[in-house]
Amino acid sequence: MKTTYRTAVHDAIRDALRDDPRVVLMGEDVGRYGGTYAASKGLLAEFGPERVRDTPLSELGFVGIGIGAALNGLRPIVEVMTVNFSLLALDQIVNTAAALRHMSGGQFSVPIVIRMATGAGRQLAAQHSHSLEPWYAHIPGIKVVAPATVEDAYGMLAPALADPDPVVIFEHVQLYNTSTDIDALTPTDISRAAVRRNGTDVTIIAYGGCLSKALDAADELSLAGIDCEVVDLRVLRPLDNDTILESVSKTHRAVVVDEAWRSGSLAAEITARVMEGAFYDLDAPVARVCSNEVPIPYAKHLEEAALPQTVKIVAAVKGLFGDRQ
Amino acid sequence: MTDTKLAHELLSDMVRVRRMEEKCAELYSAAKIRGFLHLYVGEEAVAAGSLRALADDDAVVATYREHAHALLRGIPMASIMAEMFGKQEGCSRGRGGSMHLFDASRRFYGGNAIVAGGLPLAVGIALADARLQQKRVTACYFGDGAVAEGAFHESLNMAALWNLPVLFCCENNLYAMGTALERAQSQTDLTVKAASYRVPTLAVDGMDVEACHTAAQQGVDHVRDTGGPFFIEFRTYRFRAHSMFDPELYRDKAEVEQWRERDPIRLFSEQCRHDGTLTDADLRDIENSADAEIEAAVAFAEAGTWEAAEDLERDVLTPVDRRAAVGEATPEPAR
Amino acid sequence: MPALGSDMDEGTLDEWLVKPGDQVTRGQIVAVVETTKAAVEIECWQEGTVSELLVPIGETVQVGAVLATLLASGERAERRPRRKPRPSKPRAATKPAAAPSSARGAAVTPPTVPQRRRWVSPAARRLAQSLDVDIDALSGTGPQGAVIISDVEHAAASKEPATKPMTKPMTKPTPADRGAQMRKSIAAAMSRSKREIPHYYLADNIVLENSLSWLTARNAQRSITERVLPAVLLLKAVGLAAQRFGEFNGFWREDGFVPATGVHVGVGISLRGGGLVAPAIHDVPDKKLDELMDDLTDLVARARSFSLRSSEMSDPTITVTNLGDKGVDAVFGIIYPPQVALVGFGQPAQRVCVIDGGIRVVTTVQATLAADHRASDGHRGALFLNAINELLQQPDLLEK
Amino acid sequence: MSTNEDTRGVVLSVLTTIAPEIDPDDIRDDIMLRDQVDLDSMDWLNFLRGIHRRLHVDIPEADYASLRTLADVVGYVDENASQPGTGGH
Repeated sequence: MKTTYRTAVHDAIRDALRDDPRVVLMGEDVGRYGGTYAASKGLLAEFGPERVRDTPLSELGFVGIGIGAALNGLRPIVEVMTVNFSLLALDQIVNTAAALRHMSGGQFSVPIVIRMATGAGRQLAAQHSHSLEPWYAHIPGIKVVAPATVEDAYGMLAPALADPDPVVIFEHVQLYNTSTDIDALTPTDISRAAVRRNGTDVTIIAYGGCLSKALDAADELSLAGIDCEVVDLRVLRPLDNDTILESVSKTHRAVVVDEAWRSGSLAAEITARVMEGAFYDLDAPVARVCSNEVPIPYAKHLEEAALPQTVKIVAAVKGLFGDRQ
Repeated sequence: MTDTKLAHELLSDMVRVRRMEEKCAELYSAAKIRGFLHLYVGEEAVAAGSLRALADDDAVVATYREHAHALLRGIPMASIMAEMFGKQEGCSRGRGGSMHLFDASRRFYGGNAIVAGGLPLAVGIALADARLQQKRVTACYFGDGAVAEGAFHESLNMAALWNLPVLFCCENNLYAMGTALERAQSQTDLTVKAASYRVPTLAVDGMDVEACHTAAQQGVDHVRDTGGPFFIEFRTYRFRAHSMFDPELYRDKAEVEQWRERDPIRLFSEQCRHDGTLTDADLRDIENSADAEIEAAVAFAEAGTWEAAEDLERDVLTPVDRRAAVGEATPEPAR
Repeated sequence: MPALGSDMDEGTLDEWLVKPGDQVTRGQIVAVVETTKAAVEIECWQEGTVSELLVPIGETVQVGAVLATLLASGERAERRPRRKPRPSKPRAATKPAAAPSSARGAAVTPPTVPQRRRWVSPAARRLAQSLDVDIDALSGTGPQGAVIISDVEHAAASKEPATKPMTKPMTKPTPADRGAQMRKSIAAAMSRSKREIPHYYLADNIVLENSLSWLTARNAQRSITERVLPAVLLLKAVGLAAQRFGEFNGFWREDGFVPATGVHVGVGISLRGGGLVAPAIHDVPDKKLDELMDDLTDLVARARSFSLRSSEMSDPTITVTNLGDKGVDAVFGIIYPPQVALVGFGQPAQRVCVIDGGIRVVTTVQATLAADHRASDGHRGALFLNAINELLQQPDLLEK
Repeated sequence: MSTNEDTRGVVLSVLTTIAPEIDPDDIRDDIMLRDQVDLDSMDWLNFLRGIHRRLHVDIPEADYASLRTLADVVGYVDENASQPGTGGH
């Protein structure tokens, strides 16, 4: 049966609300409107306004309220419409949710789940096209995940809710309409990266919206005789070092794909870790494919030029093989 | 004032806070306490009067000027002092310091050092109480500076919109650090701001401990009866600098002296003497007992131990063996 | 000097508001101190009489320095040598200026433009070291001419660097080319081994009855694709024993023996048309028999189609050679440097043995150990062989 | 149904993938295979696995010893084949 990413997100929330009365969904237009990305359509009717709460446009306020509610026995799923609006709530996420456990000497855990859409590709211009996942991945005290597949879109919510610490889930806007043939959706995990394609010559590391581009690049490169392994990070914090280093140690080459801007990106962090942990296994410098360092422009051809694309990944990989190409 | 016992307790609470704060200033000068240190001297009547109105299972969210609230909520002074020394016997294991005193067992959700950062938190705690059908009050303390933050607006709006049981306690000491209220607010009557969200309000003399107590009791009763929010503006003054490193260039010494005339401890002890509920011997007993408590607390903090640096990264995420305990004791909400 | 904030390290005394002999009370302002932020009034925390002012006006002292002494009531001043508080460290302005560059510069000859450091990938550099390949003699085929793993592998196979630059295009070498290259590389490695490594040899007869009957029963329940060869049992036994006897599992480097962290057993595989490779099966002690069988099958197939991975060539920490199929009774091998041990197995066959005082015909195999005497001694070698023997008597232990 | 000749062809083709250096025409039906071709135990196993894969005959380990010549193998396969032959490949 074909299942879309959007349906998987929706069903995960619905099942969470069904399975645990402590779960509440809150956010802007999650109720009557059905969610900006229609991920909560019909849930207000099914669970009522106490559990599916439309909030005012007060990101700082309702994220803080979610944190307080989590401290006091609820398991809130807080939807912040998009990552750019989450900047208004960054104080509560960084200064409260992430720090509370530590600064209270371990007395308070904050079991909140914060979901938001991220990424570019829909001509939404500079204020609605960010990939700020690396900022969140920088913060100790929270976990950050990025489901890139329909399976994970469903499967990551349950373990995130079961986790006693804050979990931030990034859903790439380009993924909501993607679909896969799936019989049954089940919980996955939020601890490990996944090897999405096995290969021997080079490791392509990607996450979220860039995974499919990486897999496309791998297909194309196989025609050129380059056998790519593709690692889906899945969990952006804490990073799964073992899977990354194991793969790079095997293939001796790595290309990191990240829709965030290059400077200070997750790609930068992963590159550093590969250097620290697999330097003597490298047969070529680590390459990166990131967004150009420009606010994302509106015009379609310029937006495409700014973002990581399959063709750029292919070129980056080929660049790691000298005379062989 | 006829209730001698209550009078003695209110006075004792204020004296304990005053003497503890003065000791903290001394210990800071001696470099035993480091970091930022914000003292409550002058504002004692607010915490002493208002916290007494709360029940044991109510919740408290406080600011970075929260030593008084922690102490009067029942956290042992020794544990507070050890925290300020950075010792692992402290109420936050030495990870928090002066600005981050916490006690889960007393539902004391801590000193929050982001101005207005505690307001959404308090509304969320109240939301959970409402949803879990607990008739509990969450008292949220903040200063006049917090009123300028967006979080104030968002939190009062949502608390009123969703009718949540929060007692908003604004400790208006007239200065946001060094910025006077009239230099920061177009409307200096803060109850008018709160009322605009259709939250019932009260303004009270924050130097009068009995008035603070009465107002808080009224507010708590309202919150418990209606399940909705209430706002109290305590008009008070801090006698000491904002923090230890503040040359106080922004206010006149004469102004400080004028307010010192209305020292809440002096006002109340004079009144009690006048009423005949307090003798010199009573006052001496109260002071001696506070001094003894402080001496013991300092000795405890001095004798405390430093956490091993190898444990540096503990308490960032919940350890696996304690995960099951998170939220375990909470009652089932109605479906 | 009191600490007045977390960013205050020192203060300058601006003004004394008391003098010796004055009575002071708790909370009294006694001095004004200039900090980086502003002038701050200093409170006194004790009662008493001012005895001595130790810091003169205008002096800057560190936080914690004593500013003045007080006498408690009844205490008498004690004449003691006046200790000046240490003044604050001089500011940067008083640092000596940098020496003029001409002073030293004149003696130094201008550096010649250095040649760009040769680009060698980290993995290639490590591989070259372990294969004893001279990197400087290689031409690189990686990005921007960097020397990469495959360059080192080619060089190790041909072992004739420098004189002839590698002119061959990227066409597939013929079997004859390969054979010639391999012969040379075996010649180089084995000559080096016999030249440098003081070998000692031990042999042990191992009764295989338990192992073989156990394996026969195990295989009988499985289809042909799941059956395991006896060679796999031997491999696992060597791996487990090597894990216990670390001095046979590792490398002899310039500085002495370096034990390996994992046990990666090199398996001697003879190639059709001559030649020999000994690529690694990784982490042998951790693998189940079925996994080892799969690995061995895969490795042999790839060895014979010349598609081994570089890590498989460079990773072995000990080698096993099995010549039993060729009908020989025993093999006394040559260690593959920089490894320090090689275990050989001859043909398993029915032989007459004395067991428990009686004569019996049983299947035995002769296991031999060639070991580097620099890294281990015969006594330990004997124990190592015994351990292999014991493991083969309890095949259950090999299953995991 | 497969014929004897088909089976022989398939067996020989399996053998040549294992030992590419041999000329199938040189293999004699009645002489020990291991004397004609350099086969170690891994090669032998791969040979039998190839037969299993191509001709769907599972050969128990106990029967290995009876398979010494090409004729033995072809005969064994024809006797035990359970699936339609793959002649015509």
